Amino acid sequence: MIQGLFLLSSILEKKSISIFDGLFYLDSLSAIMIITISLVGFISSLYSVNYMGRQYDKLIVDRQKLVRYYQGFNMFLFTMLLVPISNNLGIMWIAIEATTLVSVLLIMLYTKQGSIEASWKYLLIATVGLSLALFGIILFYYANSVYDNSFNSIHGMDWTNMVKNAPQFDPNLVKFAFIFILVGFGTKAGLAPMHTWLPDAHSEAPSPISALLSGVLLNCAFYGLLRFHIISSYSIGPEFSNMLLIILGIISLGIAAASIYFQKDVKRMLAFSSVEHMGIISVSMGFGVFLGIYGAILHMINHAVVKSLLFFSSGSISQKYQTKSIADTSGIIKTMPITGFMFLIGGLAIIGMPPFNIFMSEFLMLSSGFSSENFLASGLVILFLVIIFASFGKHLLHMVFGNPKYEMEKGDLGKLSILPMIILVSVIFIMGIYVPEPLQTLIEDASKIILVGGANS
Amino acid sequence: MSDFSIFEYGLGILQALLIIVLSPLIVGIMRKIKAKSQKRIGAGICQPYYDIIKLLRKDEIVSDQSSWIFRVTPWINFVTTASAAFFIPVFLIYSPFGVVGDVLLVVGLFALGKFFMMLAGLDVASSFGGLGSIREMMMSVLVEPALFMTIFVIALFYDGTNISTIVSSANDTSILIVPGILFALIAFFIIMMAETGKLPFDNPSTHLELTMIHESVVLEYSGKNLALMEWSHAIKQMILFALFVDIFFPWNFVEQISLVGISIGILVFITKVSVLASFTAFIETLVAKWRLFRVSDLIAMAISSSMIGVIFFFL
Amino acid sequence: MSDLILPTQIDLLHVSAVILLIATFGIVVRRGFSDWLHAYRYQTIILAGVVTLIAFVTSIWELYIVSALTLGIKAIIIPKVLFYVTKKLDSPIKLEMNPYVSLRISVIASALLVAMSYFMALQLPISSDKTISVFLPVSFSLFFIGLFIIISRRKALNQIVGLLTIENGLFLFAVVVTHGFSLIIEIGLMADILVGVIISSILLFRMSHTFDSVDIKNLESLRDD
Amino acid sequence: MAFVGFGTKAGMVPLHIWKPKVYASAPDNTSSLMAAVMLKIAIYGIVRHLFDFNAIDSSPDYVWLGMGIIIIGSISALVGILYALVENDIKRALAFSSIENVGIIFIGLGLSVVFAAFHLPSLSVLSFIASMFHTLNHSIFKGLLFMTAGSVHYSTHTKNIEDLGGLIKKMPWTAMMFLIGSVAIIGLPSLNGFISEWLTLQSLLAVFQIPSNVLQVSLAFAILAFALTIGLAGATFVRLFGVTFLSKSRSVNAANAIEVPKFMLIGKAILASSCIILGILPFIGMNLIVSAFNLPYMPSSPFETISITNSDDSNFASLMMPGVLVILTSVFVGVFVFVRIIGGKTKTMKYGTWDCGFGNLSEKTQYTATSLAEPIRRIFGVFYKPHNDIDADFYTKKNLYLKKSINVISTTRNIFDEKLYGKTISGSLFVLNKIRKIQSGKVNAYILYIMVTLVALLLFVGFGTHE
Repeated sequence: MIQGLFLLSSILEKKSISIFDGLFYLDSLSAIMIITISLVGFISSLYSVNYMGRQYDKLIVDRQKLVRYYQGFNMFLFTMLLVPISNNLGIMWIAIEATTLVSVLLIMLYTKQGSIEASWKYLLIATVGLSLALFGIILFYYANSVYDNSFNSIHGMDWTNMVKNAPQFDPNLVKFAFIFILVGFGTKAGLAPMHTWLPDAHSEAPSPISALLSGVLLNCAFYGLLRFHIISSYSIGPEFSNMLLIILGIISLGIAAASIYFQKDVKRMLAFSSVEHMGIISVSMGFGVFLGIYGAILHMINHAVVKSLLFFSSGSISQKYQTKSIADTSGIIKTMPITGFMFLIGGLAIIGMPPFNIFMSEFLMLSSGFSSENFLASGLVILFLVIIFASFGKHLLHMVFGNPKYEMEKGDLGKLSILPMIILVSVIFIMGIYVPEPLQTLIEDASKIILVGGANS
Repeated sequence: MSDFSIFEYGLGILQALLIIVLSPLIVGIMRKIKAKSQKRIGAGICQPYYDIIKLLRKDEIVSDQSSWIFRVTPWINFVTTASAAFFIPVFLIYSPFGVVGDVLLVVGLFALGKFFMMLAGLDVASSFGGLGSIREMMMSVLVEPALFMTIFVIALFYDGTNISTIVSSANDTSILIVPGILFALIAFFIIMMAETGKLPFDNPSTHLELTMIHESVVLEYSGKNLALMEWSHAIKQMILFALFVDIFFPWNFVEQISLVGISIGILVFITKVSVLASFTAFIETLVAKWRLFRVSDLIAMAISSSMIGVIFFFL
Repeated sequence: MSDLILPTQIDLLHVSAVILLIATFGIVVRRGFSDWLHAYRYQTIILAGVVTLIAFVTSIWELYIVSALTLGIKAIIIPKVLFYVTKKLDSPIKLEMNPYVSLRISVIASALLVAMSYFMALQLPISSDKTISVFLPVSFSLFFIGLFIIISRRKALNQIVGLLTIENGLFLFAVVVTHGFSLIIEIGLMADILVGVIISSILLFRMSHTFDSVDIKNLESLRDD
Repeated sequence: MAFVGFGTKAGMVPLHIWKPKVYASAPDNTSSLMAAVMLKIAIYGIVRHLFDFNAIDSSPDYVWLGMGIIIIGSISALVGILYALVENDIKRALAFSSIENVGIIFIGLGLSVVFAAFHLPSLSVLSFIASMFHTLNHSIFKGLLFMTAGSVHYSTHTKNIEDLGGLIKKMPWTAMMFLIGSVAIIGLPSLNGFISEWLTLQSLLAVFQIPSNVLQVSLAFAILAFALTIGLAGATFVRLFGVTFLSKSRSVNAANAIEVPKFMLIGKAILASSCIILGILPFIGMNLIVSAFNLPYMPSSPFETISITNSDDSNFASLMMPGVLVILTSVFVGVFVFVRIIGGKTKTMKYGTWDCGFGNLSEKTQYTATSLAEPIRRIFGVFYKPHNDIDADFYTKKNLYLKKSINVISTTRNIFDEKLYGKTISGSLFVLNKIRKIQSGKVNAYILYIMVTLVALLLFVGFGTHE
């Protein structure tokens, strides 16, 4: 049965790429999103087999819940895939809202106190945020409908249509609308100070779901933000939205730095690290030069990969140690050598150590920051990155090395849990040294889509 | 506007006298309606008159702890309230005394009466008087902002705080109520209930110390003084009712001064006030007394209601 | 479009806007669970009426459908679901005892929010149309008061009602600004809300099973300190 | 212009004589300092304003200056009276009430600047007169009140109103003076405080002539603060007068008090009668101000009606105090005759206050000053941070209902004093730790963040584009 559902998920992935008619629109930006979603989705379904199987063996979940898990999992993937391919922004919004609803169901799978709490907060905050986003979307639609004489109700909301008319939009309207969009999608994308649902949801969800939430869902929401960033850049020039993106990005970095420093829970630490990386992406995007945007897109992919690796390994680790506390988890490398090694690699990658992939994209971001003469912003980013580097590194070293608190059986948690991680680690290494040619062109094209938006006006 | 004939001043005095004389009748009507809606028979509607006359003829007892403040208060209270009646249009669209004072003066006169009433409550050295005063004090502190905001709204919409101006411009506007005024109406109604000691705020028909506000202040009064206190309370209520109908339902004022016109005007006025009085009486039978500290919720409602009224004006 | 609207219609629009605002205040001042739901239902019915009114004024026939949909889904089905949930909840006391912000301050704060909404609406460069200029601030107000309800209350049910109020504001906004932008999206939205309400009802059940109450003070264990 | 300084000085003279004495006796430095500094700023503001009276243009600077003055005024009015209300030391209560009145003066002054900035000269002059008239009035009745408080202190040796009471029988004239001062200061009709507060309020009501919606609605809030201040002032002086002079004496000192010597009463009598004269004939005072400041306003006879007209010359509001007096007197005469005719001659007996049949009505059953302030203290609890120390002594440990004695110490905190001592400890870790607390676990707070972010960004952008 599990295999069957897994197959279904792969089919869904394949099928979704082929959907292509008037309502949907694909460019290199969406292609990148789809690649990321498919990759992470595929690997986490692979990992789920082991992870959920174990949960099932330990009687944490019953059969019914298992079925619900896989149904939800596939629905979740489907809704996320719907986001980048829809051209109609209304449908995009509905898809994003649907991801919320589906993922709430997934988070509350365990029906423990913590998961109920997390899902309640997630539902409430994300819905409120997305309502704001819808406000913004409607405002954009209004701006569009005023200037498009031939508009009919369906295509008035098409992104392509809006981009075409964007230069004629009323600048004040665009500014207001963009703020709503920014706060709205920013909530879903985990930009501070609207990120508060994120640590709870990520730490309480089953690990494969955490990986999806962190690696992909945030990207999806950010993708939505990006689409409007492009429209607004066409309309009033990129300076306005760039500035806002930088501000929110830096706040995210600061809050993440503070929270990681004092963190006691592994998964929450990872969640805050997601906030940090969304901040990095946002700042990098906000610098508004080609190199920065290129770096940001690259960073989206890299972060998705690395963070999934970390969530998988930490999932395995917490299954083994029966705790999520950082203080109680030590000496992983002794008890579960391979997983520990993977965790170490993931951790080093996420804090931006060369030669891993995140280093590349962070480096690109910083250099673009200095080249675009955003010295204050770049300085703050470096400051926060150093804090995060130190604190995350401290926690990481404590967990991986050191001695286990009490004796436990050596050994990893089966091949199916190792395999996904190995795939991810190899991706990390490859991306760290060299970005494959087709991907490189894709990213370049995507960056041009975003950048040209600004250059035109 | 400022030149009135002696005749018109006479009419103005007639208006004031009407308010003063009719006020116990309204109290009687309200009591009757309350009694009826509670399936009691109730006293006749003229009972308040009999009460006042009877009390006026009685000897009185004054607390030996009290000072002249206690004895002078009923007079001050009555004089201020009755004077306020001079500024209220009844059947004419204006009051000839409008030049002398505006709605703020009316509020001020009420406050003067209330000030002395609170002092009198404290004067008798009993804990009941203190209790009444303090509650009255709290209520008036809270009502004040709501009242002024409402006046502000009304002044904005109807160009001024001069009552005659307000009423005439209210009369000129269309029948469809302006949204801002709708909010002022809600606020004013709440304030009216609070100021006249109506049910969610105060329960005047009981002598239980937990519930009473106004009654515990006048607890020590008897004879003439009590009659004056009760009467002035009735006048105050009448004035507020009259203001309410003048501002929010300004129809059928006398245009030409003639005997028939005036009598029709008076009749219409009495009907309007009686309808309002019955409405308030019904509301009173419907609600229970609120806990003292929840009263502020209602007043907050009045404040915000009038604030929204202000906002509506500026749009 | 605007030249077709008669003065009395404008008055009607104004008055209906006022009534809608008052209905929204109804949610703010109540304490009981079922009181909120009633207030919400009234508000939604008025909203549907407003939409019909707008449909009548602007003579766009899609809006009649939208209004009917609103009435059906939001004024009948959603309150039904929530009433069912309330009835089934374990906790015997179905009152908001002490919200974070006391009721009287809430009322004043809501009034302030209404003021803010009007300013925001003034700032926005869309007021060519009379219906827009009347209802835009009202929809903002609904939106912000909904947000405020969520912020200030302790009971999960009330937060759902707040969410629904936000949604009503959003809906009014959408209808007013775009005149029913697209039936498909409208229906998608409604479905979203419905699913959202059902999911949150499930959550409410779980909550009341696990914690014996729907007070969100039980939901404060996940934090950083 | 030579009159300017003189006029200001003249208005402030009684204050100059009495204030230092009072402040010297007040132990609390911060409150007196606050009042003194604010008075100085007020004078400075007046003079500065006068020098620029014709030079004010509609540049936003002046609008913001005016608004700033109004905001400071509203806040200090409210804060001052709130602290006066719970204060048990009679002189300190009066000092706090000075803060309130300076606040009211500021409101008028600020309005004047705002109106001038929007080229509304007549309104500007109106609110300026309101403000100056209140300054004059305040100096009169506050002088009166401080003097009577001084008399009370002189004959009872205490300033704590909890130990006073019943003084109206011992010191009738002083009580009378204090009553007049109180009625004047809380702005009740027929005394001078009413006129200046009426004028201030009218100029607040006139804000609809300003061509800016934001300012109009903000000034509506000033009305709210102003009205609350007036209401609270009423409560404050009911409490001060009631507890000090009425009912039974609460201590031996108060019971043995005697009236102060005549020469001490004369000064007060002068001030009290000027309260009454300025109340009935406000034009005397207003003319004084107009001529002192050389204002473009036509003074006329003392019996003139104060009349404010709209932009279209219709009557906005008017006030004729002599007329009010006539009405009051005639009503009094009328009702007196009426009562005599209907009621006839009746007897008045003296008897003890109703004591529920328990007998022995002692001074302890009456309301104390603290308990009089209690409901308001509770309602504005956010502000006072009230704190009750309840110390109960029981007959037996088992039954907690039979109490032998209860000792309640009820305190309020002056949050402004506390706020002055800032938290100086900080370090990067501390800051980080604070930031971390954002994740408080409360979903309400989280949504609040979203709202605040949204509004902050909107403001940020809204103001960025429109100015």
